[in-house]
Amino acid sequence: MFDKFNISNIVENDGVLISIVGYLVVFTSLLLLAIIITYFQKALQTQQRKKLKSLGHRAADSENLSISGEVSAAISTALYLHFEEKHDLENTVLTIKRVQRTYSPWSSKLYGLREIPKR
Amino acid sequence: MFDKFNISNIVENDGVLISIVGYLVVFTSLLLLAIIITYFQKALQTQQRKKLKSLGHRAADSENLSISGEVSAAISTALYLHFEEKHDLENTVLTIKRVQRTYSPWSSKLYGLREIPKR
Amino acid sequence: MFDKFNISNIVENDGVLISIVGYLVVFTSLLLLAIIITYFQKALQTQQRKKLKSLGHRAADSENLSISGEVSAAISTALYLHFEEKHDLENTVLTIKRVQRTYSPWSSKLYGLREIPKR
Amino acid sequence: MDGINQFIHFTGFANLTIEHVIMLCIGLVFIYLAIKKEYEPLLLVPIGFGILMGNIPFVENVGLQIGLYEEGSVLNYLYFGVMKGIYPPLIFLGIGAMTDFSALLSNPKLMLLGAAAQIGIFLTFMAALALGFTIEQAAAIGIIGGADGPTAIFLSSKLAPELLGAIAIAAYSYMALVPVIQPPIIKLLTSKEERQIKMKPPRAVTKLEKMSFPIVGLLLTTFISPGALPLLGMLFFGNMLKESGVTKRLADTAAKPLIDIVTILLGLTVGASTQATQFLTQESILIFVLGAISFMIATAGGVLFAKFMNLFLKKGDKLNPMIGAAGVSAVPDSARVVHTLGLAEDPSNYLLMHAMAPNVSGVIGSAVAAGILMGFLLKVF
Amino acid sequence: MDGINQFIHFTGFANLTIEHVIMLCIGLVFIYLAIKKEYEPLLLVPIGFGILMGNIPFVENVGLQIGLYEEGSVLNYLYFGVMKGIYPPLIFLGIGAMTDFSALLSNPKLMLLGAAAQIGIFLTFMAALALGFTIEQAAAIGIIGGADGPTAIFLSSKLAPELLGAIAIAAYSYMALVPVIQPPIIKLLTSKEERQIKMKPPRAVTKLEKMSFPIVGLLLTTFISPGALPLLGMLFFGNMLKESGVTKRLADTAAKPLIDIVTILLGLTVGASTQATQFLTQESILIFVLGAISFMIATAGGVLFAKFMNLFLKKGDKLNPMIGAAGVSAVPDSARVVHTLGLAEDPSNYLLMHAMAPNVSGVIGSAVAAGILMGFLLKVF
Amino acid sequence: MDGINQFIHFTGFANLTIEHVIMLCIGLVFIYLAIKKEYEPLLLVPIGFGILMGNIPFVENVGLQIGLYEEGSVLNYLYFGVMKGIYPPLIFLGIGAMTDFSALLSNPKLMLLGAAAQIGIFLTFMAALALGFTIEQAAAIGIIGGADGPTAIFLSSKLAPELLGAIAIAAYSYMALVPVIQPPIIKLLTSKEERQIKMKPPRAVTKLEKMSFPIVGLLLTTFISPGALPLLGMLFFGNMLKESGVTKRLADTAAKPLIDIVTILLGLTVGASTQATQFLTQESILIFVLGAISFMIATAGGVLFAKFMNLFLKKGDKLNPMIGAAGVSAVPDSARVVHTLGLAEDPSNYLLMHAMAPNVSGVIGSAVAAGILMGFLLKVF
Ligand code: NA
Ligand code: NA
Ligand code: NA
Repeated sequence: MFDKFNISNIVENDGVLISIVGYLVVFTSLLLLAIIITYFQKALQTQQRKKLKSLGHRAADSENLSISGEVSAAISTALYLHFEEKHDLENTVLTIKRVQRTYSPWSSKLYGLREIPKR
Repeated sequence: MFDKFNISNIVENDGVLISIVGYLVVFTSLLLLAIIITYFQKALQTQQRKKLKSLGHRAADSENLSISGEVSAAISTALYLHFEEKHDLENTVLTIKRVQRTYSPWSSKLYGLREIPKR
Repeated sequence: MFDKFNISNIVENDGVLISIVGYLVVFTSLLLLAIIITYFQKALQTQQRKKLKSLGHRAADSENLSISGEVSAAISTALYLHFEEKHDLENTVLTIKRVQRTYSPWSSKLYGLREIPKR
Repeated sequence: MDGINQFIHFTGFANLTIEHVIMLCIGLVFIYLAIKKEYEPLLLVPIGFGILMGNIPFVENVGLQIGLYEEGSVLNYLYFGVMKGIYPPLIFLGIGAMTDFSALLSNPKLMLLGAAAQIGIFLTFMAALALGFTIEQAAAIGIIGGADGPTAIFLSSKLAPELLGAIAIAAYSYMALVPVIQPPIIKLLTSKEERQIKMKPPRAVTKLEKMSFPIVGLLLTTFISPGALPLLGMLFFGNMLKESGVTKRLADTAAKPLIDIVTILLGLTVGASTQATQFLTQESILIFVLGAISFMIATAGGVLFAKFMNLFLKKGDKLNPMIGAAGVSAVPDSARVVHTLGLAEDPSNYLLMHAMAPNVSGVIGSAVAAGILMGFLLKVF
Repeated sequence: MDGINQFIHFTGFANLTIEHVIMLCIGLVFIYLAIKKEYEPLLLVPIGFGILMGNIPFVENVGLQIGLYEEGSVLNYLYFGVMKGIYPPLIFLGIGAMTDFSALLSNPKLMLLGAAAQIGIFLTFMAALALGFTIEQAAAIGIIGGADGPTAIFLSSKLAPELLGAIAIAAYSYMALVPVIQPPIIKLLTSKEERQIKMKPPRAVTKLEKMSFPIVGLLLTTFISPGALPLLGMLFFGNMLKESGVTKRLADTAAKPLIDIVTILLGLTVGASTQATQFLTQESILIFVLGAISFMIATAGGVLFAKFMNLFLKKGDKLNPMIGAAGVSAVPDSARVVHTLGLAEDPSNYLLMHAMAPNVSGVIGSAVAAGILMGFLLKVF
Repeated sequence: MDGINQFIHFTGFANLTIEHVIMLCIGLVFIYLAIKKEYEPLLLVPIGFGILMGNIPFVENVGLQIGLYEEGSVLNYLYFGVMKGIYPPLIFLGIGAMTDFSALLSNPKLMLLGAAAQIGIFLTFMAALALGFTIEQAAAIGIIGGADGPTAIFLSSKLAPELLGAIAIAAYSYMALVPVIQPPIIKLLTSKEERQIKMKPPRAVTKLEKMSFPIVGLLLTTFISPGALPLLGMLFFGNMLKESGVTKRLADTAAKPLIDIVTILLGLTVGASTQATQFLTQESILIFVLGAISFMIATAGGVLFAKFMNLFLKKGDKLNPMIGAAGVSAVPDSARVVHTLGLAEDPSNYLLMHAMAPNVSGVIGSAVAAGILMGFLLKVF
């Protein structure tokens, strides 16, 4: 079954070239995406800190803008219990309450079908 | 862009004719629909009043068969609050409770798929 | 309309043959299905009884493995009320509570789309 | 004036015929029965409204693309799923996902009643042959006696598409009228004592049995009748999704939005396929007559076979022969008819759970029958 | 090096033109308006994202099967429902299943306002003719003034598929911009006293009236304008499912998963149909200008007709002429605009329920108009 | 007797071969694994049942219209969405609508791990070439290493439709077997200390970042690899619906009924495409072997790259190299495998949130790779 194995098939078909270009491109796109996201976030945080300052807050440090360790631990615990299938707890901890908007005639949104407008 | 504007294009293509006929027909259909609905309602009310009378009620006047002003005001207020996005109130006021019918095996309604029969 | 009725059409078209074979096959398939199910169930019960015994229960008799008469009566009553549209009771009796699993990001199951794994 | 003339020429008023009026009235009757009598409303409302939509008179084949039979019209596109037999298996998928086969599993011998009632299919098939229908048409007409809408539509689309509208309307009409058709026949064929027979409560069914059933059922029935695969494959697939315990999400979708969407489209287009200019023929009327006979024969077949089985059953195990009538399927109406009749005789006799077993096996039975008829008639070589 | 060259040749960067940039910006603006201003987000988000997807530059017609206009691509398959006019009737089905026609039933004479506002359609139709569009194109452009997206898409797909993208985008853009377009016109045409008129509370509507409406509406409107059957048939069918009281299950599905799925696919593909290489033409710009004019004329037509009706109504029955503006449809935005303007004049004047009547009848009006235009222009003989 | 003979000739028993038996057993194994082990049940149940349905033996091509490969059969119509690559983008739409990209946004550098693991695709591609597959087939086989079912099906449908069944089954099988395949490789390549590394809690992500991500992601990835547009466009579109905050209704529908319906149809028909008469070939077996190798290489690639990154990171910022294994995607199973392994080493080390970042970026990575392969191989000129 593997007797047909012939490395020259790869070269003849540009296999190496395609692979190298392909792998590089995959890397490049995700790298660029990562870089853009990082810069975007920095720009946002700078802006946010300015706002907070102008509102009279003490210079907000990066800690304040992130999830604190405790919160993270709580989430992790919840997830742990979740995956361990402690069902009773699971439903308490992770249930996300969704309030479905009712579509009364007045918000039926023919065509527009739009959600209820703010303002 | 508007330099090609030429009113004779309209006449050549029967544009005026089509427009007049078209507009008249739209009017006619909605007018007829309005008339039919009105007569249908009158017939219904006459019948209803007869029934109420025969059941010994005092001659029901049209007021009794319509939404009263107060109810209407209440609805309007609710809607007003609704659109002003007083969210807390909104959910209280406009939520319509739906009791979803359960599809137990016995009402699974193969093919028929029908809802539970009355009687 | 029925003047064209001609019994010889049936014979010419193998109608009798097809009907007899067809009807027999329908019977056979459902009969075989019934037999297989019956044997499968017997095998299962034998196995189950062995298990129960090995766990120290008194020899479980078939009664114990079936719905008891009382339960059945309760179900029937519920169904009766159900079909009689005693709505208040209906909803109490027959509502099946479904706890919908929430799809949090962590159980979003891209591709896999799988439910939360046990273990 | 020319424009006005042309406009008038195109209106429904200018193209109205007496046939249109008849069909519009039939559509209104369907809607009335659905709302007022609650006969199969989930099907009769779409079909009834479809009949209205299909019988708005218009000038055909001038490119307006309105009618169901005009290529390029919306109704024509939606009808595709009927014509090609795609909708019925999807409906069976949803039905499988909402059906609990416990009743049948707890007392397998009742499945024979579901087989017995299929006699209606074959006798009607022969009657239709005698009346001069082609053999393919006769088979499609016979299947009305299976009392399963999707099966009837599926077989007609394959064997006799020209009769599809009439067969579908007949099948659904009689399924809706089961509470009217069955009781007199049942009473005629049973004694008061028989109707009062109480049956043993069904035993509990384990999860493993319920999980295995769709697999065993699929393999056995489609090995015997491969032509039934599109219908029974989907029915058992839906049931597998329901009973596996790990695919609830998919079963829910199959049993609600999917089947609802297909039901809406199927009902509407089957209704609209009754366009007066093509529908009101002697053939259609014959089909209606044969359909009625078919339902009656099926009912009788089920009841009589139950009485026949009683000859071999010992005292405490005897069947209440009325449950044989549920073997026609028309789920769950005929089971409910039996239940109601049982209560009329003895208010403490709850037959519903027992009647559900022949009821759902009747579905399997007529799908197997459809598969066999296809095997005999779709042969190319 | 060859491989890298080829790869670069295929990237979006290598194929980017200034037209792509313009269209991408328009897509971003749509998304911005949808999220920030909440203008019709359920349509502008899919359309906006569709514009982005449709304007990723690529090498066309080399078999990549990416673009909406390339046969075999996914977008092309999904666009089928737009091109063949299948999605709009399905959206009308859902809309029918969520619309309560009570407001209209309780005061039928307000339906005339919904008719009056359709003047925008016909005046724009003539203007487009004068500007050199073919008569079919002119009709499709005129229907923008109907302020109903599905109706506009449906008519364009039948009469002028080459303009479909531009017409759809124009229609939805202006529907989203109703809160910007209408107020100045309304204020211009009404006096302060008129804007303060309070109207009698609407009377209650019985279940039977609501159930009969879809049937009466279907028969009357499609007898007059059979070409409107695909749209109005589905609208009234959806409403029948809602009001029958026995098909709640089907109505729920039509009003939620079905309409949502169709809305997603329609919005996305209509957006993606604006591929820069085909979209940015002088014609598209003309269509946008005509569309804006059309909306303004329609608004004025509704308001002026309300004032005209007031001449014949006795004192206590006078209409607040602002509700005429709701006759353009663009449901429910224009009704809400009227309501807001009413509150601005008198915080105790709730016009919403009154405005809903012309609002929903405007939908019927423009569908009838579309049917008539099809009747005139789709003639083959 | 003739009729009985013909009937017997048509049964599954008469047409059964050993290949059918093998395939039926494989189907049963899939269902068993799904139910008992809960390996990807939402896919393995439909695929497993599909395998059963596709391997009911019947007489082919006599007009019965049963088999998936027979024109006009229901399975054939439903398979259309697989063959034309329509289902996978719709699944990506639903996935986008249920995916929260926060983990990735809070630590963008982890995206590189999702890129690194794609090495499996390209090495397998070369191996398949060496084994004599055509270049298009080799690319389709390589993509199995992307560990994304829809991507694999999409690329196969475009490049090597003749291998679609085998590739799809292989991809889903190994995705289901991730908890079996990955742990030994991860343990082999990491030291105990490395496996105990704790990572900093991720930082919070703002709504604006989440909203912008689908737009930025779409533009960047599809500008680089336009061939990925059908997949990534839909993925980001779904995510836009979710994160916009104003289209919850549409996101809900995309994430529930729409994706469920497509999953049911895709799983069933992919399973049924393994019809024994066409499936059991040496090629299929080779594909399975290559697929397994591909998964292992991808896992190793991710882990080793994480160790490589650690060389450049300062002490407190070091990665736990196990999360590199999650870069293969197979979301969310491989992330969960990593999490479980982490807990085994240190019960207070919660790696799940960290592993989700490479996990979802692996999805993007393999879609980009698919787009590039299409760009290279679908060239017509
Ligand atoms: Na049946
Ligand atoms: Na309108
Ligand atoms: Na991947």
